[in-house]
Amino acid sequence: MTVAKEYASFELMAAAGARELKDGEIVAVGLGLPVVAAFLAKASHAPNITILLELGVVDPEPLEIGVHGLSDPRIWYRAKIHASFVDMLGAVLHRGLVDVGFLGGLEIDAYGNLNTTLLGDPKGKFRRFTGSGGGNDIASSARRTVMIMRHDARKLNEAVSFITSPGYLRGDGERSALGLTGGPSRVITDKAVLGFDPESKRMKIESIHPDTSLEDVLENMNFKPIVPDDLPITEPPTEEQVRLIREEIDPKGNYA
Amino acid sequence: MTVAKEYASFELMAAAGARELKDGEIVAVGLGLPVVAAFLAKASHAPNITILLELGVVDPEPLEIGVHGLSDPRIWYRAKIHASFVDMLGAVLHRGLVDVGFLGGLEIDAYGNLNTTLLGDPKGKFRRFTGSGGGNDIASSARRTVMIMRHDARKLNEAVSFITSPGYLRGDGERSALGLTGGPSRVITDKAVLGFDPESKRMKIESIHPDTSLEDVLENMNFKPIVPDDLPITEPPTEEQVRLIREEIDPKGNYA
Amino acid sequence: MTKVTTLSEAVASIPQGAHVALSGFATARCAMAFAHEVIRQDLKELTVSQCVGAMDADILAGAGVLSRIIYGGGSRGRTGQHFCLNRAIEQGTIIAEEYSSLSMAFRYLAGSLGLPFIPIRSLQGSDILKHVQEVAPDTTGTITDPFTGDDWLVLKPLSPDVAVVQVQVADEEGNAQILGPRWENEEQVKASKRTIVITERLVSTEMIRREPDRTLVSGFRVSHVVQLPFAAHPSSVFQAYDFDEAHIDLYAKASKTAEGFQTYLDQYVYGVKDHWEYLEKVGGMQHLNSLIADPLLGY
Amino acid sequence: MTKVTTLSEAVASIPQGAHVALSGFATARCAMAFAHEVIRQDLKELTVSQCVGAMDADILAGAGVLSRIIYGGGSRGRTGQHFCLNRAIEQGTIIAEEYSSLSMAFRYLAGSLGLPFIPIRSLQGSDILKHVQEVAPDTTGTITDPFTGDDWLVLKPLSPDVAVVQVQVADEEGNAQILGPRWENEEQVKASKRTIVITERLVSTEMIRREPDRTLVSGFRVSHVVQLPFAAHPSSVFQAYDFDEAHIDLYAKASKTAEGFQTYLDQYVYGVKDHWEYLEKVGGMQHLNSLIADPLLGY
Repeated sequence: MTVAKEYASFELMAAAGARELKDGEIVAVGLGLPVVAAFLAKASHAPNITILLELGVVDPEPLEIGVHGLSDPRIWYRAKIHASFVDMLGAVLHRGLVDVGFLGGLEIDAYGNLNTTLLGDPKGKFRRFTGSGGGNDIASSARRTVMIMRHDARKLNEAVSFITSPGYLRGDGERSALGLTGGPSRVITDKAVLGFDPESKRMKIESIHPDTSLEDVLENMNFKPIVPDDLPITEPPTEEQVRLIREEIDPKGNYA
Repeated sequence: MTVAKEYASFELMAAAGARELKDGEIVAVGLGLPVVAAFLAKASHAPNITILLELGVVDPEPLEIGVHGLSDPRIWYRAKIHASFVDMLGAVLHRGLVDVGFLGGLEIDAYGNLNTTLLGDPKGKFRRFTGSGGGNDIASSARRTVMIMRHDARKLNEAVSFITSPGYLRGDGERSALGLTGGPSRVITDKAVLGFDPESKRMKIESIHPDTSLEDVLENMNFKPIVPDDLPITEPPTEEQVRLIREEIDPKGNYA
Repeated sequence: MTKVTTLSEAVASIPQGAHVALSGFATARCAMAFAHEVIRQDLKELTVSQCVGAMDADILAGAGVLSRIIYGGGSRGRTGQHFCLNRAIEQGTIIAEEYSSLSMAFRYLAGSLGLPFIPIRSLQGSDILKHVQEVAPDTTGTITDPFTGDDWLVLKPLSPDVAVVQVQVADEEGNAQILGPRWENEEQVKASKRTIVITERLVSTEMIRREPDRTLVSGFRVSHVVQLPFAAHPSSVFQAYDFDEAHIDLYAKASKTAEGFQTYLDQYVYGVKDHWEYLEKVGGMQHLNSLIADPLLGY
Repeated sequence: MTKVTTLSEAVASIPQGAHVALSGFATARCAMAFAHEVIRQDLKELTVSQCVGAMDADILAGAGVLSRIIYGGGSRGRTGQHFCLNRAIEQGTIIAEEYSSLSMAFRYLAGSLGLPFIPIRSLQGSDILKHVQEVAPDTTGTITDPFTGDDWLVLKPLSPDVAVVQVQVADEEGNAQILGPRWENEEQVKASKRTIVITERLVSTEMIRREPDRTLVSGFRVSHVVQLPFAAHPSSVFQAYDFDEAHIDLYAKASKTAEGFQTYLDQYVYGVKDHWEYLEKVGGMQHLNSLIADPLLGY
């Protein structure tokens, strides 16, 4: 596979996200970049993943991704199943069959707790955002969770202002004490790929993207992640992956 | 309406059963004669009743009733809905929307408890029959229950050998103490129409059929029902009802 | 027994303060014509519920119709937040009883099956649960599983007074089909005390009997059937018409401020007599014709 | 990724002692070809579950394959009792864990949704409950509703090892459609750890994508897909073929006694190599052709 000569930041993020999915897995996909990453995985190394959209869509083959997220009928095209929330989030996710939950986030903390509900504004008040949708359900019941978000100090905090979707809570087994298995496995930003320390459940850097530096990564986080001694560079997308995103998955450039 | 000059016993029973259904009601119908009675009501005075079959059929318009009970596809013909147990017995019955449950029985007792599971045989052992199916569910959750069965002393006992579907249990509010509303309202046999005393919940005779006598009715019961002073004769089927049964509902005479 | 009536009659059947479940999901199958008529009839203090916030709830929130929304969050997708809803919640003019998609779907499911409570793994450890326990303390509880001894969060069933469901096909009795994904609409209808069906097409009961496995809404649950074309505009109806991107953008821009939204209402809701005038105002037949779905694509 | 295989391979995947959910209802969509092969492969100590007893469970009970049946009762309709099942239960050779149709459907539903327990109004006050508490004391319990203080009976979810579902249409991945009423088949499949699909017709995945709202069985739940015509004979498959009344009568008469049933088995199960020979034995193409369903009637 030839590494792409030029690619956009979101294309690298999508490729890094796609890499998290193993062939044959069942993936619950939230709106935004996770959609691009999941279709990219399916079109390349993981043709047998099952893609679930919470409102009741399984394995669509869209001609274009559309602009209105999961509610855009473009993304329902050529699905194998049109069903319901109860079928997707109940009979697959809550039943324990979802291998990977793939979510976008507004704010995340050192233990992978995700906020998509409330952000403090400069006047000291809170501004509301989308809330959970299926995000909380997916983070609670998927075997593991992968998140994609902007690398921005205001959004990477020691503790989030509102836990919409539970990560490891405050670490120390707090998550599993509640009967929640699974938990966050990766956070993909536009500067790095982050994971979680198996013991402390605290976020740790897995790799940093080309054209950035550890300093840059750390400066744009409001907490200190674990930094391993050996810090690889994130593998860039291949030429073929970039072509797939531009020509087949998002030909109208809605996510560009 | 002209009273029919001649009619079979089951035709009178079907007509008496049909009379129990008010137009607009939702009726859960068990297999056997209740099916004939429900279609008779719909074809005559109650065109807007909704007929539910537990396996997932609403308001069929069969050309013939068929021989295999609810599983015979003849009885699914021209239905408005083909769905499931969960839809019928869950989202309609358990949800509290069924006005009348219409059941056949093997053995019944003085308080309307129904047995379709076990009957003692002459050797002192028990013989198994069909068990519940949806019968227990219907008797537990319908607003009222109408039962149709043979008038036979072995089948009309002070207490049944096995309570498959609860009536008023042993009376005295035992049923409602369990959180069960509704309860049996009528038992239609080939000799009489029986109801239940509002206070004691014990079976009482409502009317006796033409060509039988109170003596005959009582001799063929193994318990003593309440006998009111004023004892009307059961209204026979009309000519039109007999024609409907013979020509439209059961043209092949499967229930004759 | 026909239940076919006008939108105006159907809306008039809803009392002030009722709890209405709406069928929209973001920008799909939103009960827009219904919402407009509710605003024109000046209903107040409604509670609205749906799994994921949609344009039908947003316009009702903006017009001051709602006192409470019971939902799982949501947005218009990439065209932005539900500004009216968020503004009303931030300003405290409506109470947001906010769960997640599955919690809502399970609450409707429990209502639809007559279950007294339903256990769920979601919400635990989250601030969603803390918030719900504050604004609606009677809707969550804890139960010890008698089979394992584990503690489980349980949710109270939801039984709205009326479900309003935008469908593609219905007959005069209210037997209706939903084409495409159905999100929580089936459970909403079955959980509600009655249902108002807004349908793009009215068909004979004979057509319903031809494909009985497609009937998701049973006539016996339905009080009113209203046939109106483009009743979800500017949202989409699968196999009928696409969303109207330009009009959604216009709505998105207008609803960013209370003033802008008021202007939108004056023009497209108060400024028209009924849905037919609305359809003229947004571009009439020539424009609407351009939105009609391709039968292969469904949009 | 094709899962298409032979009946023999599919049956060979089931271990002795497994819990198998069967799709039959009385005389409709019974997994007969599957049951015959199970008997030929000499599986033992199986548990079978279904809402309403069907011919597939009866023949397995008669052949000594079962140690337990979990069901809601049932018969063959007006052609009589399930004689083999009743005989085995009366003689104590199999344990009957007997509920009602809805209790079974709710147990599957709870299994399908990952619910730890499900409340139900049925069974209370009945001897069914007393009997179940004896033979399966760990499947029922009592819970106090935290919202009302009322006591509710709760059932344990059911999660069979394998669901075997007889359908009309499936693709090679196992995405499958069920035409006509579905009784509890959808919940059985979703509650089970995996599913074996027996289909009358094998279609391309392209056909599945044309009507995605008809897909009741998702490929990802399926381990084996077996295409065989008349695999439910002598029971019916809606829109494919009618039940074979004469053969059901023959079965009914034979199964009234253990000896008669053994003769039936020798002739129609042990006496044939596979399903193709069985079809020859029961009358071959000429006879089977007469059972093919009229597309308007569905039978």
